[in-house]
Amino acid sequence: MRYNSVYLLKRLGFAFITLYVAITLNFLLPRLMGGDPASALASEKALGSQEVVKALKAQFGLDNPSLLYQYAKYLNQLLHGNLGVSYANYPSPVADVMVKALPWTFGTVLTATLLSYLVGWLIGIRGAWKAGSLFDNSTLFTAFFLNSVPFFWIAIIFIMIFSFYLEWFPLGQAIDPGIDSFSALDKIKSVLYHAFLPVFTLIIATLAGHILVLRNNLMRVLSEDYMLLAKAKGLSAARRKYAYGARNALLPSFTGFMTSLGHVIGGAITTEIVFSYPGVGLVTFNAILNHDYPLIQGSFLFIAVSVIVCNLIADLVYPLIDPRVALN
Amino acid sequence: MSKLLQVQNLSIEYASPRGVVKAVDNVSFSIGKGEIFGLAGESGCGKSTTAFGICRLLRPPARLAGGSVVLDGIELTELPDEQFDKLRWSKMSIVLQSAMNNLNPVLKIRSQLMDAIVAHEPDAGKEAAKRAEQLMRLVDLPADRLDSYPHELSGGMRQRVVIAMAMAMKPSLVIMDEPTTALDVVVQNGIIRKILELQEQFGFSILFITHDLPLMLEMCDRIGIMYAGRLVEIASRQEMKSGPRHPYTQGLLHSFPPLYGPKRRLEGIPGHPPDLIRPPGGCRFHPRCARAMTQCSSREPAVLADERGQVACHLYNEEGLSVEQASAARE
Amino acid sequence: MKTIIRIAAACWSAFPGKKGKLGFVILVWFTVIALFGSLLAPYPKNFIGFESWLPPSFSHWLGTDSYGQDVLSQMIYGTRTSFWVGIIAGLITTVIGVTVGVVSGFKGGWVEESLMRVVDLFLIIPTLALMIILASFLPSMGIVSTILIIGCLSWLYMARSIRSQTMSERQSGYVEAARTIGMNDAEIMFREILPNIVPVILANLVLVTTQAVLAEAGLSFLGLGDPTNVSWGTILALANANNAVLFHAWWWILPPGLAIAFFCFGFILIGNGILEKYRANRGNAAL
Amino acid sequence: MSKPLLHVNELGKVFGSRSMFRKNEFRAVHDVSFRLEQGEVLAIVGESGSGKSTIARMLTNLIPATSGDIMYGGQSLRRDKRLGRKLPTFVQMIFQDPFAALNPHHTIGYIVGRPLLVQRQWKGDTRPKVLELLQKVGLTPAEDFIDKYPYQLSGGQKQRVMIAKVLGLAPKVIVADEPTSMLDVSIGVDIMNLLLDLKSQEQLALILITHNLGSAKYMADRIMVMYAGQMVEYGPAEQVIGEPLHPYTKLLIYSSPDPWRDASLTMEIIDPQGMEIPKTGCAFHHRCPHAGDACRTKSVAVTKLGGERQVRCHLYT
Repeated sequence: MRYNSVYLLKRLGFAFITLYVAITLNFLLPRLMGGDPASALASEKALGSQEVVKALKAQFGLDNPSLLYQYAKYLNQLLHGNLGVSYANYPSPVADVMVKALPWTFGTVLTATLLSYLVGWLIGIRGAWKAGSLFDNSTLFTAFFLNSVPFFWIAIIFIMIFSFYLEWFPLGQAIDPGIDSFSALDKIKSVLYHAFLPVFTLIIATLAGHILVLRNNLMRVLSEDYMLLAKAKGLSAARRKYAYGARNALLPSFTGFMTSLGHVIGGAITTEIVFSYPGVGLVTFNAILNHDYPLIQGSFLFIAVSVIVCNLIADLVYPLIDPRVALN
Repeated sequence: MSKLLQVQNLSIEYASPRGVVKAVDNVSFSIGKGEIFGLAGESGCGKSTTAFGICRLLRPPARLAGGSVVLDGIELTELPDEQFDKLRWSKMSIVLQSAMNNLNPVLKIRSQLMDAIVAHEPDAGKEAAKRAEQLMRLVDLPADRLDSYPHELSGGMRQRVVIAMAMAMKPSLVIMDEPTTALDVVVQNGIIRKILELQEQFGFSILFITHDLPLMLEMCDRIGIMYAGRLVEIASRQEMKSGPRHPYTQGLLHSFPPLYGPKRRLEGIPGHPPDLIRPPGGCRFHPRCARAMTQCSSREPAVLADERGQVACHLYNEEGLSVEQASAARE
Repeated sequence: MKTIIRIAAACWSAFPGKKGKLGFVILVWFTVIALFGSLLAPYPKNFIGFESWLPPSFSHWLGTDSYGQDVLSQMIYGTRTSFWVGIIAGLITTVIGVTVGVVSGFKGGWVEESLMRVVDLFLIIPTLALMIILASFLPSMGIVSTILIIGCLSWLYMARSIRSQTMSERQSGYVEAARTIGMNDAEIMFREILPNIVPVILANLVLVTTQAVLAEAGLSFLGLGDPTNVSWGTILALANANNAVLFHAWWWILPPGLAIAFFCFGFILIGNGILEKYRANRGNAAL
Repeated sequence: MSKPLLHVNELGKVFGSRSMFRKNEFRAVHDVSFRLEQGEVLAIVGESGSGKSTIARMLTNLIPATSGDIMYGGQSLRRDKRLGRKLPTFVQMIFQDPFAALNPHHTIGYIVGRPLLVQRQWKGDTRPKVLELLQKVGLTPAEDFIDKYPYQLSGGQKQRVMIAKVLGLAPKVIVADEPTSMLDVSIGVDIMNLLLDLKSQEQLALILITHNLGSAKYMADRIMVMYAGQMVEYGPAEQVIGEPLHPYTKLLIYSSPDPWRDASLTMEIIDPQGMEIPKTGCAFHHRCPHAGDACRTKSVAVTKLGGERQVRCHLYT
């Protein structure tokens, strides 16, 4: 499947522009909110002494009033991976804090999204194939219900049931305290054991959206002539359901997948707080509690960048599934 | 000519919010081996529903309400699904209207041609690919087009692929539902000539369904006219051209503006098709029929079958009209 | 009294179909609680005069929380916040989203095209992350600013879906017919196209209201909600912060979640009910 | 010499799509000229993609012309802005798909009445005028139809509603874009007869866009045959159908099914096999049995023969 160069350039360009806007937004927002963050912060932290305020100003590049200069300094720092210093876990720079937290979030969100997408399809396909059956109606009802409850409420309920009453899973955290002394295999087992419930929560919370999208798409596809022709050709139910039905229903739901990614990460933030899972979500939460502005900015940037990257990948994978896109 | 397909009192209904719709009501006809039988009628007359009823492709809420369909001696209505599936495409294939979505947009032409063969002969393997190429040549399409996707072909080419697909298992009956309606007239002419050529070569029978009566008069051996779910007349091509007997067929034939001959005012058929939920009593055409008589609105006309074909109209039974009166009725 | 009955009857018919009626009942249930909360609640707001962790009993139908507050009263007062956030944020979003969507969908041209590129851009960045940034930097965090934040971020999604629907309607025959009789653009947009995209607007309105309630709950959960006010989100946040799970306090955890679900479910029912009636009197015209 | 009702001069339309890299242009209509007087019917015939619908949309100013000019009673559509505003009272269009051309949201009364108010042809309640118009197009008793919604009407009835709406503005020219192609043939004939009767009663001029040669011959006084955006043959209906000059017209006539024709007449047909329309010389040369060198290289101008006959083919230059 050779790529159509125009499509490729358009998608890459779009991703860079989005990235640029996210960075600029990240820079402008604190400054637009009135007052300059450094002095507000210094007084708040009751650090009092002028050197600290001056240090903060320097760090924010506020010593020079012109916005442009600050912007240039900000971009320059960013290129060197310097996102400023986090107050809560002083003196470690924001970048390190984020790099430590990102794998946990990325791991759970990616596995959860892929699994939920897969399971959501299977249910959606089966539901649409036997439209109106008990299975179809019950999945629809639960999907509606799950779509209107917060992620973190599901998380709490799951902890209550699975961790507290049934004690199948730990109450939270990502690893056992003494993990360093474990063998490699035990380490992995411990990580998976802790990660299971958060991933399971994310799957259940996002499942509903995928079921609804795919079911509707497949219902539309089932009424097409080529489905009728496939049946007339005496093709097996499996081939008709997957090679003809699901493949065509997959396309529109794939674009839905891209926009839903941002929503999933939003949900993951709150879920991590409930599980006190040391991902980007928990870091952001603590940053907010401690008014740790650089860390808040840093986490926003990391979230935005990771979502943009995932979308770009999804954009590049899309032509592989839909022949009409790559070639026109 | 021995009979390939015999349809007796076929009835198809579907439930709608406003009541049960009798889309096909007691339709009977037969198609000989190697015969091209046309089924014509206007929208809502049940011609496509009849075809889908025969090859069990009715979509709910439509369902078969009665009648028998015998293909090559096998009673189709009683066959369980698995056995019916074996007949699909091997005994009877179908060509649908050449709308854009006749072919699966995400599969290459090659795999769509082959999957019909592989479904019936799983061990066909490499040989299936070779047969796919033969099929393309059969309809004068270059073999390299096998690797393109449906959206890369023109309407005419897509329709040729679908026709080739219908030939894949050398069926004895091919049902064509408005195969060329959406095509330009020049492309349609090419497709029709190709269908006739293939029919000549393989000798399969065709059930050809369209609303385009002139096209049908040019290519079909015998023609059945349907109105509001009923088969009102069957006649050979010559019979139909020289002078149909049923008033509706006469009206329909005179609704097509001719290309040749002097310009004269055409009289269509007044009124509009009846509501199939509460159809008019007796003969369903009587509200629009210029020569409706009293009994037309009360009793259904019996079917008069003779050497000239079939006609279901009161003009032709009780009074046993003499030849002159019949011809007078025809003008 | 008679007028109230007439209004009720009018509303009753305004919400068609079995689904519409059920959804309407749920909506009335929550409106009553939101409006007359203070009268209904057995105890005053944030009143912490009771023993903590009391399971549900006759005096405390939903028991008490770790601070000794009556959960039922908190839930009733909480309804007011979530209800108004949902309704007002939903309306703001709909008004902006529909106008932007219809105008850019109908007019086209590179100005609208670039506007929509910006909208696509913001849609990718997770709205919750955006809200966190806005909420954490906004000095005062009253219910009004919560509504504003949610409102000005959710209309993006709606504008895009309304725009795509408008663009498809623009190609249809009746728009061309309207042009040939000399109708001006404004009339074509709001008198000819708008009524035909009502189903999409409704579907989005339902979605946006649900998202608004969830977003408010999310923000409160993160401690960015209105500290002085109580909402279903704050109740859940406190329940989680005070490890209600360890104290078997299911009566503190379940109600807020179920309330949000029930509330959103009401809207989904209303949306579907109106959609079905809308299609029925159009002869199931393809949307 | 009084100004012709409608005069089209070297009309052209180029659809350009400037993608990032290459600027590809599609010439939909090129160098089309004709004249139309009151009471006359012109049929524009051609296959899909021949540009006939584009011409219809340019005549009603739905899309602007790229080149050439359209003049109604001497006033040029391009130069006189005043004409632009008043255009609906000069020319009106009947659309192909009656199911899409009526806004499903409004009642028939509103659909037929609204244009009267928009063009200030009526004051106050339009109901009486609408009833009269519905009566005129055969939707009798009009009271049964005026308060109905489009979905409650059949295809033929909807097409009559559209004709009633158009009549309300008393236009001088009606452009009918394939008015009967979506209808059953028996209903289509009534619509064609209605249009012909209205043409004589209301002193209108009618432009019929169709791919069906039979209806063109039935309704039109003159026929213009279009191929790949260009006029290839023009003349009185009986002559163009009876003694076609251009090979493409002959191919169209030969391909149109007609049971009463002489079946022995056959014609050599070259299958285009999906080939592109040639850019140089005559656009039909890759399918023309008589194609010579001139046809492949030199572009062809229109030659005027006697009796208003015109043809664009090297055989006649």
